[in-house]
Amino acid sequence: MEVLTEKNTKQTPSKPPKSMSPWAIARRKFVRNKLAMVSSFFLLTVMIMSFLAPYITTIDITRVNIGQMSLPPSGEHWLGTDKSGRDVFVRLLYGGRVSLTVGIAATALIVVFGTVIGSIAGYFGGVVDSVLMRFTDFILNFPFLVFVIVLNAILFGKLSGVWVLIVVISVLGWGGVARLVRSKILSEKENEYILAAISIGCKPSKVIIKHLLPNVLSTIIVQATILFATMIVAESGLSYLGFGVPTEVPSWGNMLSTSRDPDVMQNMPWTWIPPAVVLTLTILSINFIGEGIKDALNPKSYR
Amino acid sequence: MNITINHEKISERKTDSGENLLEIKNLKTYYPIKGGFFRRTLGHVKAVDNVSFEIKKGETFGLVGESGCGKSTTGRTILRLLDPTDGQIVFDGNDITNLTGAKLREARKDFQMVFQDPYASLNPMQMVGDIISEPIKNYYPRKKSKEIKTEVMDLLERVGLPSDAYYKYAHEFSGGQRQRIGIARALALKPKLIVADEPVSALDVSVQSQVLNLLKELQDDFDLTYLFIAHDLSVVKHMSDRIGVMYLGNLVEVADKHSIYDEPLHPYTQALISAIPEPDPDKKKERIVLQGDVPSPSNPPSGCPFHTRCPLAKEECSEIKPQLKEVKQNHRVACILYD
Amino acid sequence: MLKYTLRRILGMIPMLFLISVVVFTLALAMPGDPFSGEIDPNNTDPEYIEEMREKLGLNDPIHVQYGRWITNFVQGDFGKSTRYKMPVSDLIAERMPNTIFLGVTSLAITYILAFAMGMYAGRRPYTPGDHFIGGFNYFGLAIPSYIAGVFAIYLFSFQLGWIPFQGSVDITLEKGTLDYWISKIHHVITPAIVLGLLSTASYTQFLRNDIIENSRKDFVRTARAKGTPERKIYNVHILRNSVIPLITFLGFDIVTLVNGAIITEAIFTYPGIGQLFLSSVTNQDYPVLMTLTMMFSFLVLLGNLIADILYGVVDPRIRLD
Amino acid sequence: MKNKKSLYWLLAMLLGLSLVVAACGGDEASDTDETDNTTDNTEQNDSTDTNDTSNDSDENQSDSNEPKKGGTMVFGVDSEPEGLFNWAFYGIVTDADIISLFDEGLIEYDENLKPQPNLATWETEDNKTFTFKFKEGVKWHNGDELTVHDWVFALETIAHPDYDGPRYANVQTIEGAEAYRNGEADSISGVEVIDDYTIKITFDKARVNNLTNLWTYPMNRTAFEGIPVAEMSGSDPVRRNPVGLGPYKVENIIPGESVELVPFEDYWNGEPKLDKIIVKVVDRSSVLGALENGEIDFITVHPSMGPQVEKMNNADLVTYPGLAYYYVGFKLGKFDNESLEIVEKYDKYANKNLRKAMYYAIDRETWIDAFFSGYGKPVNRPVPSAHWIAADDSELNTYPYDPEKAKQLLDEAGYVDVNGDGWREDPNGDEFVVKFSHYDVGDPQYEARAKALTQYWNDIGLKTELDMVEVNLYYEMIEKDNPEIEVFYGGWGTGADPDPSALWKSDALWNYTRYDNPESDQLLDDALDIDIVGTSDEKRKDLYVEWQKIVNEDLPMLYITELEETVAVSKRMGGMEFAVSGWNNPVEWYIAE
Repeated sequence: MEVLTEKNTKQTPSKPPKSMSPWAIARRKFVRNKLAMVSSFFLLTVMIMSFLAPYITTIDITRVNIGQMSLPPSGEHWLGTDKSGRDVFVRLLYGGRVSLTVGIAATALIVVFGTVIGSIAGYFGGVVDSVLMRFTDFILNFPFLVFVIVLNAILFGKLSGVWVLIVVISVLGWGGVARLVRSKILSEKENEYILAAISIGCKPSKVIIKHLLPNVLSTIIVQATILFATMIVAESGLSYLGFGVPTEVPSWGNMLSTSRDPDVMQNMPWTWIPPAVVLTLTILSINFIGEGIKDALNPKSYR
Repeated sequence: MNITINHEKISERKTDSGENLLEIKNLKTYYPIKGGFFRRTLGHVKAVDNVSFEIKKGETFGLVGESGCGKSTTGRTILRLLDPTDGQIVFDGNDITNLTGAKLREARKDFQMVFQDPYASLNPMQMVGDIISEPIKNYYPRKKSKEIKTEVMDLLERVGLPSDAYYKYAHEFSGGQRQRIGIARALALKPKLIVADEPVSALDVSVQSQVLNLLKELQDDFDLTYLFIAHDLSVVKHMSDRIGVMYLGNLVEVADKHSIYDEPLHPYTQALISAIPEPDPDKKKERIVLQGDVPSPSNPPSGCPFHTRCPLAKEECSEIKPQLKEVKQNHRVACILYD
Repeated sequence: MLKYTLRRILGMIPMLFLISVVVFTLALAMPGDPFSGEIDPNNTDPEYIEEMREKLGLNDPIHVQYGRWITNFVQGDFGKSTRYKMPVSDLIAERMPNTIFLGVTSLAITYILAFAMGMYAGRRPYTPGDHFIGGFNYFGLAIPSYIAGVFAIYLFSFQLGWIPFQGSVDITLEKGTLDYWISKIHHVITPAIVLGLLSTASYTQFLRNDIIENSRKDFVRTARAKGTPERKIYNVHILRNSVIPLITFLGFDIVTLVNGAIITEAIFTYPGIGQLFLSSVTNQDYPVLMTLTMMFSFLVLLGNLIADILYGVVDPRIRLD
Repeated sequence: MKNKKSLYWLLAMLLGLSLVVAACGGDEASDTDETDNTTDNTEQNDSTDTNDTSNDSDENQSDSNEPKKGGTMVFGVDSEPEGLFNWAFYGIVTDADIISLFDEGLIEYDENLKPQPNLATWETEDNKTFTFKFKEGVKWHNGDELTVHDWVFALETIAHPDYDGPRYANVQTIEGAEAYRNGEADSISGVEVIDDYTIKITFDKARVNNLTNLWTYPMNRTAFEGIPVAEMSGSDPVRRNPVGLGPYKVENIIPGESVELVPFEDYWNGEPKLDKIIVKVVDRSSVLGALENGEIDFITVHPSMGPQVEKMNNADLVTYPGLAYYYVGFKLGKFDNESLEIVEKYDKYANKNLRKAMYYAIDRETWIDAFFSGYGKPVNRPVPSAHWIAADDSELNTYPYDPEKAKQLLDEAGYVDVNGDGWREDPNGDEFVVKFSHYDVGDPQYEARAKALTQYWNDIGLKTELDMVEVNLYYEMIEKDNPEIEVFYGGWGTGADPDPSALWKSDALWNYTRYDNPESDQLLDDALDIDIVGTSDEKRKDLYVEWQKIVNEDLPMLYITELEETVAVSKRMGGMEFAVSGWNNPVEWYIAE
C-alpha cells in the first residue's frame, strides 16, 4: 500500500509553499485584464479626488460669487464657472463625492439587506422562505422610479440631505439582490459540504456566514458592481428630474440638471459636459470592472 | 488492487459486544409533495418507510440497495441532518429523535458522516487545515489554536496526507485525497459512529480500495462503529459485519454478512447477489434479472413493495405488506415466503 | 401551464391589494390632505373647508376612507383630477395612446437594431465591425438615458434641425392622413431610440454571444458537414435558437418602459403618461398620482407575469408547477 | 363672530381678484404650482400708445408697412396648459394666456390699470348700482349673438353651489349672491335684466372697487346647455370646443401639447390678419433653440434668458412693466386661523434696526443684475412702480447698499461679537443665527440667489443659515406659521385693484409677516371707504402713499425687487404691443414678411 509508505515520512508542520486560494486566482486573472485595470485606475482616481476634495481645494464650494458668474474655462477656473459663480471643476469634485457616496451607500445597504433576506430565506426554506419571498416580490413589484419619486416627495425636508435619497432607493432596491442570493443559496445548499458543516456542529448563522456566503460572494460582488452603476445613474437621473438630492447639494445629477436651462445648455457647455462625461466614463469603468470580476471569478477556473 | 489484504482481519473482529450503539425503531422519513392550484401537500415521497435495525458497538453495519431506495436518506436521518417523520432513533442509550438546537449540536459530536462526493463535500473557499479544524473549534472554542493545529496535523498524517496540505485548498487535491480530508474532518471530534455514505462510489476504482482500507484501519485505531452505505454489494461485503438490504424505503432483509451472502432469503437480495460479478470466471452462476423499473416512492405499490418485480410474487403479495421477522438466528427478512 | 398562469393571475390580487394600501398610505403621508387639492384655495373660510372635508369624507376614519377609495377604484371610478378638473380615466385615456405609441416604436426599434447589430457581430466576431458594435454597446449601457436625450436634442434638433424638439405630432395635419402618421413617427423616433438604448445594447450583446456560442454547437457542425449554405445556417438554424431566449425579455421590457417613459417623456416634452405622472407629483394631483402609481404597479406585475410565462413556454425544462 | 366672518369673506374676495399669489414669481417660473388668477394682466389693450418702458417694442413693430394678411403664428407657452379653457374655470396663467387669444370680457384695463369699456359700457351714480349697456351685434364663435343673458348665465354659474372654480369672490358682492348660493333664492336678486342689451347690477353695498372686482366675462349659454354646473369644468365646451368672443376661434386641441386657432370671420372689432395661430408647449430647455430656429414666434421668457434673446437675429426681446414684487419677510408673530387675529408676537426679529441693517446689507442692484440679468429694479415699497398708487421714491426712505451703515446699526442695536468667533451675538450675548428659507422647485438658480442673500448678511457679521424647502410645503409652512420659518423669501403680484388689505391687515391670513400696526390698518380701511375717498382717485392714492411710508419705515419685510415682464417676439411679427396690463388685442397681430 503506497499510502502507508507515504504515511511514514514524518513531516513537521512547516510554513508551506504559497498556495493559491480561489480569491488569489481571481485576483491574478483580474490584474491581467487590461481594460479592467485601466477602469479600476480611472475609478480609483475619480474616487480619491472626489473624497479628498475638501483637502485638494480650500474654496468654499457653496459660496455664490456674483462677480465671477458664467466664466468660460481659464487658468484660474479650469472648467470655468457656473451661473452662480462657482468653480465647475471644484463642484465636479464635490459632486462626485455626493454621487459616489449615494452610489456606494445605497449599494452597500441594498447588498447587505438583500443578502440577509435572501440567505435567510434560502437557507431555512419553508414558511420563512415563503413569507420573505412574498415580501420581496411585493417590493419588486413596485415600479422603482415611480415609488422613489413619490417617497422622495414625502420625505423631503423630513430627513436631511442626501440620506433621504439613499434610504429611499435602498428600501426599494433590495428585492433583486434578495432573489438572486436566495436562488444561489438554494443551489449552493445542495452541496454536501453544507450538510458536512451542519454535522460538524455549525450553527445556522455560521453555516450561512462561513460556508454559504463565501461561495455565493462572487455572484454578489458582480451584482454589486452592476448595482453601483445603477445607483449612480439613479441618483443623477432623479436629481436631473428634480427628485434627487436637494439642489443646494452639488451632485453630478444636479450639475447636469442646469442644462435644462437653455442658456446653459447652448452657451455654457463647460458646466454640463464635464459631469456628463465623467458620469458616463465612471459608469463605463464600473461596467468594465464588473466584467473583469465576472471573468476572474468564473468558477470554471478552479473547480 | 488488494482488497483482500485485510479480509481475514475483519472476519476475526469481535462484533458482538452485545451492546447496541444505535437503535432505529420504525423510522419514517417522508418528503411532502406540493402541488395543485393552492400548493397544498398532495402526498408524500416515502423515502424511508418504517425501518428498524440496530448497530452494535464496534461493528460495521452495511446498508445496500439500488440508488433511490432511501439508504442515504436513512443515513442522514439517523444523523439528524434530516428530520424523521416518525419513529425513534436511540443513540448510545439516548433518544435523539427530537433533539433540536444546542442539544442536537452537542449530540452530534458523537456521530459524524463521510460523504459521497469528495468534490461537493469540501468547501472550496476553505483551506484544508480550516476544514479539519473547524469541528474542533466548534465544540472546543477555548482550545488553543496551537493545540488544534497539532491535532489536525496528526489527523492529516493519520489519513495519509502530507502536512503541507494544511495550507492548501481542496481544489488542489485528487478525489481520493479529498476523501481523506473528508475522513479526517469526520474523525476530528473522535466520534463513536461514522456514517459513510457511499464513500468510494465517486472515486476511481484504483483508489477505492485505499480509502476502504484506511477506513478499516481507522475503525480499529479510533474504536469506531460504522454505518456503511453502498449500492455496490462487493464493497459492502468487504467492509461490513452485518448487512441490511433496502428496497423502496423498506428494509427487506437484515443478517450478518455470511448469512446474507451465503443464503440470501429475500428474492430481492437474491437478485442483487446474483448480480455481483464473480472474480472466478469458471464459477458460473445463474443471474436473476429483475423485470421492470423501481416504482415511484411517491406512489409505492400496495402490499409488498417488491411484488411488482418479484419473480416469485404471489397474489397475496399485492395485499399483505410483510413485516421484518426473524426467521433464523440473527437473520430477519420481510417476505411472505417465510411466514 | 394554464394552471400556473391562472394561479399567478390570482396571486396578483393580494399583491395589488397590498400595493393599493401602500399607495393610499403614501398619499396620506404626502404634505397636505390627499384631497386638499379639491378644496379651493380662495375659499379659505374655515367653516367652508370643514363642510368640504365632511362632504369629501375626510373626517371619516382612515379605513373607511380607504374602503371608499378602493371600492370606487375597482369599479373604474378613479376620481377627478384636482388640477385638470376632469375624470382621471379620461385624462389617462387622452395620454395613453402617445405612451403606447412611444413604447411600441421603442420596442420595434430596439428589436430591429439589436437584430441587425447582434447578427452582424455574431457572424463576424472579433472583426473591426464587431468591435465597433461592442464599443457602441458599452456606451449604450453606460450613458444614462437623460444624458443621451439631452445630447440628442442639442445635436439633432438645434444644431442639425432634423427632428422636432417637442410634442407628439404637428397639430396642423389632419388626423388620419398619411402626413399625420409620418409626423407622429417623426416626433417619436428620437425619444424612442433614447428610451430603447439600454435594451438595444444589452440585446445586441446577448444575441452576439448567443450566436457565437451556438455556432460552435453540434447541430451547426452537422449542418455545415451536410453542405448547408453558411447564410442559411445563420439565418435559420442559429437565429432560431438565439431568438427564443430573447423573446422572454419581452416581459421585462414592459418594466423598463414604465420607468424609462417617465424620464424620456420629461426630456422630450412628449405628452404621455410619464409626463402626466411627474406633473401630478409636483402639483400634488392626488387622484391622478394614485391612479397612475397603481397602474404602473399593475404593469410591472403584468410584465413579470409575462416574463415568467414566456420562460415556461420557451424553455420546457423550467418546471413551473 | 358673525362680523368677523363677513369681514373674512370680504378679504378673501378682495384677494381673489386683486392680489395674486406669485408663488414662485409669477412669470419667472414656468412651474405650474402657482395658483395665479391674474385675470387682469392678460387683458388685451388696444390703446395704441403703450406706456413705454418697453425698450424696443416700437422699433420692432413700427415697420410702417401695412399690416399684411395671412401666415401662421406659433405662440409658445413654456408650461403645459391644464386645458381649462374658460375664464370661469381656468387655474393657471398658461391657460389664461391661451383663453385671451379667443375670448374677451366686457371691460378691459388700460395702461394705468383703469377699467375701460370693451363689449359693454357702464354707468353708476353711487358705486352701488351699475347699469351696463352691451354692444349690439357681437357674435359668439358659434354664431349666437351676445346678450346680457350670457352674462347672467356666467354669474349664476359662478354663484351656483356646485361651482368648483375659484371665482366666487368676484360675484359674491352682488346683492343676493349669497342667498342664491345657499339655495334660498332661484336667481341673484342684484342682477336685473332690463332688455337684451341692458342690465343693472346692484351690489350689497357701495365700495370704491366694486367694478374692478366684478366678474365681467359672459359664458355662451347654448354651448353649456344641459350640462350641470358640477360637471362643467370637465365638459366639452371648456376642454375641447371652447366658444369665445375673440378674434380667433379654437379649431383643434391636442391636450397638453398644442392648440390650433383660426380667424373668426364675424369678429366685431376688426379683421383678424393671421391665417392661423398655433399654441405650442415648449419645454424651458428648448425655448432658446426653438426661437433661434424660428419655430416659435412669441413666448414669455425668463429674465435670465433675456440677454440670449437680445443677441438673436430673428427675434427681439420686449420688456414691459410687471405687477409683481419680491420680498424677504420676517415672521413677527403667530396668527390664529380660527379667530383671525395675531395671537403671539415673536421678538427674534422685532428690533427694527436689525431689519434695517439687513436691508442695508443687500446690494440689490448687483443681485438683480446677477440673477435676473438686470430685467428688474430695486423696489422700496410693496407696490410695483407701474401701479398708479405707487409712491415716488423721493417720498420714501431708501436703503441703498451700505454695509458700513448696516454694521453701525447692528452695533447700536447691541448685536455685537462678544465671544470673538467672527459672528455677532444678540444683545443678550447669546448666539444669533438668522434662519433664512427659500422655496425650491428644482431650479439651481433659486438656491444660488438665496445663498447670495445669506452671504450679504454673513458679510456684516450675522450668521445666516439657508434652508431650501420644497415649494408646496413652503407655502403651507409659511401660512401655518411653522416655527421652522423665520426669515423667508416670497413674491406677490397685484391686480388692477390696488387694495393691499388682504396682504397687510393684521387680521388677514395672507399677512405672512404677521405685521400688526393699527395705523396701517386704519389707512387701508379709509382708502376703501366711499365716505372718505368718494370717487376720487387722488384722495385714494394719498392715503395709500401715506401707508407706503409707514411700511417702508417699519420694514416687516425687505422689498427687494420688481421685475420686468420679458417676452421674446419674432422679428417677422407685427402689431404686437405690450403694457402693464398685458398684450394688445390679437386682432392687431400680423406677420410682416
